[in-house]
Amino acid sequence: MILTRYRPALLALIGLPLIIILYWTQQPLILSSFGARILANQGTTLALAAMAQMAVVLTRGVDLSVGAMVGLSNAIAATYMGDSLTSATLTIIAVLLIGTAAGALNGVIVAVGRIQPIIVTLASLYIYGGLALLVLPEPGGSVPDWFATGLTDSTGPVPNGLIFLLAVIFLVWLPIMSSRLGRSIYAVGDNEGAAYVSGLNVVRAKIVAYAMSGLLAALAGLFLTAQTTSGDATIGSGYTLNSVAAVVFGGVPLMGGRGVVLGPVLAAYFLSIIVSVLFAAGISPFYQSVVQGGLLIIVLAAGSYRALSSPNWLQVLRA
Amino acid sequence: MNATLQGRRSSPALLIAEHSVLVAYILLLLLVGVAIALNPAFGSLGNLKAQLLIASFVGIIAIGQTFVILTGHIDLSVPWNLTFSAILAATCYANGYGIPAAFGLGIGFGALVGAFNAVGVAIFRVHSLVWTLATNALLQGLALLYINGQPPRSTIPPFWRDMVTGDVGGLPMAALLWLVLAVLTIVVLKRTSFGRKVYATGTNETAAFLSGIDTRLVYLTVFIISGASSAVAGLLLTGYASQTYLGMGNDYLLVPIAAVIIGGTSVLGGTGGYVGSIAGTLMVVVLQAVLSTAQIGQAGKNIIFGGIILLLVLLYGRAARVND
Amino acid sequence: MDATYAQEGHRRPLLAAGGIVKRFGGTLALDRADLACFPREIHALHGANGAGKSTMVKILSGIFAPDTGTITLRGQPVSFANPREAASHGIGTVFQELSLFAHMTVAENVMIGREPTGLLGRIASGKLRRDVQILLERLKITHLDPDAMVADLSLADRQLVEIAKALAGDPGVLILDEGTSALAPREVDRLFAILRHLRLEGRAVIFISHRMAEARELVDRVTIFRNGQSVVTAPMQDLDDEAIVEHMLGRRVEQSFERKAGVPPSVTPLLRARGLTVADRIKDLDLTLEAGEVVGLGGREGQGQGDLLLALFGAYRRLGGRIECRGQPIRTGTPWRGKAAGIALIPEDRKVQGLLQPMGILPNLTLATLPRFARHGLINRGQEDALAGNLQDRLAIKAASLRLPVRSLSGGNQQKVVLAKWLATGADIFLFYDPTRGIDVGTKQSFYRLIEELAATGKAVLLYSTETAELVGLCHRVLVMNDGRITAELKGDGLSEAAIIQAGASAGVASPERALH
Amino acid sequence: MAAEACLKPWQDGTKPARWPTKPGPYKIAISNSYIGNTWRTEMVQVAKSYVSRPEVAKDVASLRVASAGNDVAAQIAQLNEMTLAGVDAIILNAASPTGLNSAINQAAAAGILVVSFDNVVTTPKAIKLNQDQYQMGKAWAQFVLDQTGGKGSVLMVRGVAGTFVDQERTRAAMELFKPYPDLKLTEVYGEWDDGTGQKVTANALAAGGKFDAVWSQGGTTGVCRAIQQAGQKIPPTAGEAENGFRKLAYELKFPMLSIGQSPTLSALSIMAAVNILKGEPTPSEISIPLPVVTNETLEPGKNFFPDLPDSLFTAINIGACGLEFDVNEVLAQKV
Repeated sequence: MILTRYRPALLALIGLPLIIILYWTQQPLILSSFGARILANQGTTLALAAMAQMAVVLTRGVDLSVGAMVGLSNAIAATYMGDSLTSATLTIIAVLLIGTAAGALNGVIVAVGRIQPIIVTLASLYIYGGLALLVLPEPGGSVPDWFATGLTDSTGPVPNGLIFLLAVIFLVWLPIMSSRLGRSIYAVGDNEGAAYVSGLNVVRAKIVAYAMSGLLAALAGLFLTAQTTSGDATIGSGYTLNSVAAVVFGGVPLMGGRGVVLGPVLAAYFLSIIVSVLFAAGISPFYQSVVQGGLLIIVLAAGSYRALSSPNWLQVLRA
Repeated sequence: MNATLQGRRSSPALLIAEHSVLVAYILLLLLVGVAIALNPAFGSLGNLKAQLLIASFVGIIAIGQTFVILTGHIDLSVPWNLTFSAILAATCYANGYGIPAAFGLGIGFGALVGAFNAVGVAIFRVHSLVWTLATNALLQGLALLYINGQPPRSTIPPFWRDMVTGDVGGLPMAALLWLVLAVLTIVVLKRTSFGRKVYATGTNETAAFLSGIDTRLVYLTVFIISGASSAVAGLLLTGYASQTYLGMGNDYLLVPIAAVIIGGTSVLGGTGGYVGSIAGTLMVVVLQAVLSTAQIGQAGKNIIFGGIILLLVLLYGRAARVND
Repeated sequence: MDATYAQEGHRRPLLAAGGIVKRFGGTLALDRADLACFPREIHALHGANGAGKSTMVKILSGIFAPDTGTITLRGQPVSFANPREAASHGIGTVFQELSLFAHMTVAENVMIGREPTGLLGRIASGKLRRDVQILLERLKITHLDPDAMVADLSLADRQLVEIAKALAGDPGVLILDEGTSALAPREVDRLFAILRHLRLEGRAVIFISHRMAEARELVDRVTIFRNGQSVVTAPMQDLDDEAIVEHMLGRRVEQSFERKAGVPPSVTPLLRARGLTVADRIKDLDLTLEAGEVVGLGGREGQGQGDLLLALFGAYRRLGGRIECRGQPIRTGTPWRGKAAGIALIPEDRKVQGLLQPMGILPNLTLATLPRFARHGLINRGQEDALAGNLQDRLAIKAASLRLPVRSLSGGNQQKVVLAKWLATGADIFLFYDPTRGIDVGTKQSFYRLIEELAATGKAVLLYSTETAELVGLCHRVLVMNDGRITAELKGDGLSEAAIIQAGASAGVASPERALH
Repeated sequence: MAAEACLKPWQDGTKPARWPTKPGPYKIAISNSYIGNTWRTEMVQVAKSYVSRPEVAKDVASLRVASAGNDVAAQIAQLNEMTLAGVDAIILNAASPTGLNSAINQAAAAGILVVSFDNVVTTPKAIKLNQDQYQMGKAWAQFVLDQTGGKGSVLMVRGVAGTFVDQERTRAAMELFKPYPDLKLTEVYGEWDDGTGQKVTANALAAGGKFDAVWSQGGTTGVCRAIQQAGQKIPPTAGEAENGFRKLAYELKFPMLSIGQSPTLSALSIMAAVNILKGEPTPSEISIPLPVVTNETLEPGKNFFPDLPDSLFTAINIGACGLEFDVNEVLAQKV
């Protein structure tokens, strides 16, 4: 049963080590402490964004505003953190609250307003993106050194980025997802009607999922801020669709109700590392999109062995 | 079962739901009214024609998206499919192919991309949201390689430029083409057995399949239509801008999708139609036009654009029921 | 009859609904309906499809709010804003449409929303598992693995999970809305034992089943709904089956089957399958169907009967063996090839597999015959309307307008739409996958007539049914399947319910896990 | 090479670059943020073309190019990766002016020279090489003032909101326009893109009627075409160095000023990097002269190319630097 649940994540589970080995053959130093830090920092933001996306996908929704929320958090954090411990702490708290509230707002509109998630979050993509520009009209701002190094440096051989990610998984994701509330999020995505007649609070489950998405996007924004030590309102735009790609690649179906967080997290690192491997292998940037897109196509096609192997059409249609 | 679960809807919501297309057109008129009130010049014939011209690009892409979305899918490969098809056609023309051959190749390429998307969706059963996204990335790379890092050829047949922007009977040619394609689309969707199959597939693929409909063929066709309509839009844009250039499709990813959804087509598939998409297209284009010249910062424009889309779907998109 | 029942007069109802009115748009689903059940009572609710039974169940479970009327619990008026509140008042429901989560385990499904939690609200999964294990043992459902995914279970097992889930809430009132339709007789017996036990504990059970016979010995009292009204409430022994049907339908129905003479085998049967092999579901199976013949498939659930129907129709690809129609080999592997060969499938789950629920009745009726009235792809609406109207008359589909969504029809009428769709194709081989499940007596009868008519007009019918009586009554021959093979053929005098059950059981092979993945 | 006339200090008092000298030839890497538009592809091709010159090739052992897909985190990783790979210099076109600073500082600490150009970064550890965006915006604005006399209606086509370049150019223009209350300004965002420029200009024309001058940061070809399509005469236009814009100006003879952000900045950055590594005096912040073209200096085959695509950025030759590229040779570079 455990295996059944983790099987969809298998692709990412195998893919990530493979690509790291490939990287290593091109650049042996990648397995040094410094190299580990590069690897960790490179994918952590996308990993968090992918978790944000996954929270919503579990309810059979999709969140197109993830990137905008990452950008908004980055803009707010870099603008208001300042140098003092107090201002930085207050800003971090504010960013997390704003992210959660922004996500929850999406959730309220989706759950109470009964509007398709894709259009709600498309609209809020513009709104949150606009707010980010309002906060920070041009790139700039700064963060305290301790904040930047604290999140992106290494503790011994272990990259802090990885510790941060694991902390988020173990202190935020897993506790919520292994509570009744988390069960109800999965249940709503699995079969919303059944969830309702089983006495689950469907509206609350959805709002919590979207709020979680906002919180995780804010955490992604904070990590990105530490990494870039500055703010840029438009910085998040790439994370929306990449987070969807990571989620699917990580074995979480867009039909919702299934999936383990490990998959999207590993997939996020995989997708982030490809770019570096291309450089290390000396591949011209003109080929970059071909390789990235092509690889994604191959991986997606390879992951569909079930659709191709089942003799029962009804199962194929369900896959 | 969920259908009955939603039994507590108030009746005004139901009323709006059943007439969502009508509501969309009423809102469109309201929007145009507001635009004219804000700036009387907006109502000038010249401007309305200019807006219609711009709307025809979005509207033609929305044809493909309407088909695809009606089957419950989405096509995110539009931007680079559009760009690549246009570049291909322009290059062929520059290399001495005749206009029919060059344009045919461009549209054929777009259709081929559509077919590739359909393979992923229908055979490999990958969700279109990611498969077409990957296609888009692949096309971007292939486009760069195809032009070998050079600016793409911009030898555009002058007649084409004049035709796209020129008038026939007071209407821009491009808008006329849109009108023809729109009528064709509406007829295909509402009156043909293929249209029926599109709705059936989008409503319940299993039931359609077990009724003897080859749903793979339906997907193939709708994605080919989407690919071809991206290419047609690309060719029109080429005439409009008198050139092809990288990134000419950047604006045409989310806006046509928004147009289709605002027009009342459900992203879950099976309900809606192109009559609504036309209203949606015009609404989005008018909205963008009003905002682009409004003397407020980009931040404000984004917020207002998002807010109005939200308002529109809150008004009548909410009746969309959760279906099993 | 249970002794406890006699005390009824001294107590007030445990759960009572009085004067319930519920309107959906233009239709009146419930019209001042009453239903009351007492502690220590098993109360049957009968009614034809569309009589309002399910609406009443949904009102008692908090899914719908009644327009008017009162619900009282132990004499206190209550109102449920949602199923959560109903559950918290001790009302547990087994729904007709299962309310399960396919991608969760049995244990997770059973305890959904009431999982035992530990530190910081974390679900104690070990305890969850154990609790469910204990519950399943108490219910004597020992063959279910609490860790199995519900998606992998047979329909019968899912119903058992659904029942366990309702019981996990320790309800004072248990409502079963068609909760036994897929269960084998042995499982039904086990369920009845559980219900009797609940009765002993002082609880109430409201029981809806179209299988009247099976419920007779269990039930204390019965309420009958007709057209949204409660027409009679009486002790069970006061009403015989005929009287119940009469109340349900407001008229008498003729009962029911006559013995069929066999159809002699011919040189070129309508359908012949040789060495049919499908993955691990069907193993080297031979089969013939003659024109005018009704052949039944029997045996325990999940022995490949459904897969056989799907494979013949084309819902399986990569088949082994060959299939001939009228002596000509046909290409199989997709439904459109099956359709082209004149094969029709009335699928198991009409809601999901048979019908486009939100779409109109008309497009549903004509979905499989579009090319016939589409010239160059353009649909001729006149011809389409004519065909649909014709079908509606022929099958007596009750609908105010064919433009209405098909989901507005009652279950039986929906099933008729599925059949009509295939009749229109002119198919001559009809495969029925448990067609009368969840259908009321009246509609069942008309379905039997339809099947007999099909045979009389020279069509061949292959029928899989979980109701053994149906097989005996309708079929010329019954093939009993075990583990993907036909292990017995019963016909003539050898055909009886007992023989079918015996043939199914005597194969002795344990049913293999039904693995969908 | 006239390095001194070319690699000018940004302003008086700009410090010279101090960097330990190294013997050549040098391993150089270009870290680019995005490759999906014409300017970027040209920029990469110019760099390759430049290092293939014999006099440059002897100093450059290798040139590797990477692109980060507009993702700051990816570009940080790319810089780190280049640091690991042990190149001698990184030529950087940044996805964010501030976001890469810590990675650059690390590279510098590891002894790698970073020269940032075009979208320059803010850290003092990197050498900065650019054209002065403020001056560019100012020159365009001055042209508009000269042409209109400080009265009338002006269309301002801005770039991508939220970027440093857009802010600088606009700031300069606004400062210049401020004393002229009779100038009626209409701002639109053209995203430095011909199609968007054309669309928003069409909208602006509908809303504002007629313009007496245009101040355009980019997408100028599209801006001119929109005016043309509205049936109006193209007013005096200050714009970028797109080939299409110059072709139109040459053909229609409307007053114009064309200043382009030069794709050659990549080659000049390599030049600066080699100079610094060799120990030749070079400023730490380098201002590249603006390649200005007016109606008088417009010359087919020299600063615009009637036979080449409209979207070509023509400003590849910077006279002061003595760098002359054959545009066809640049374009023929293998990708």
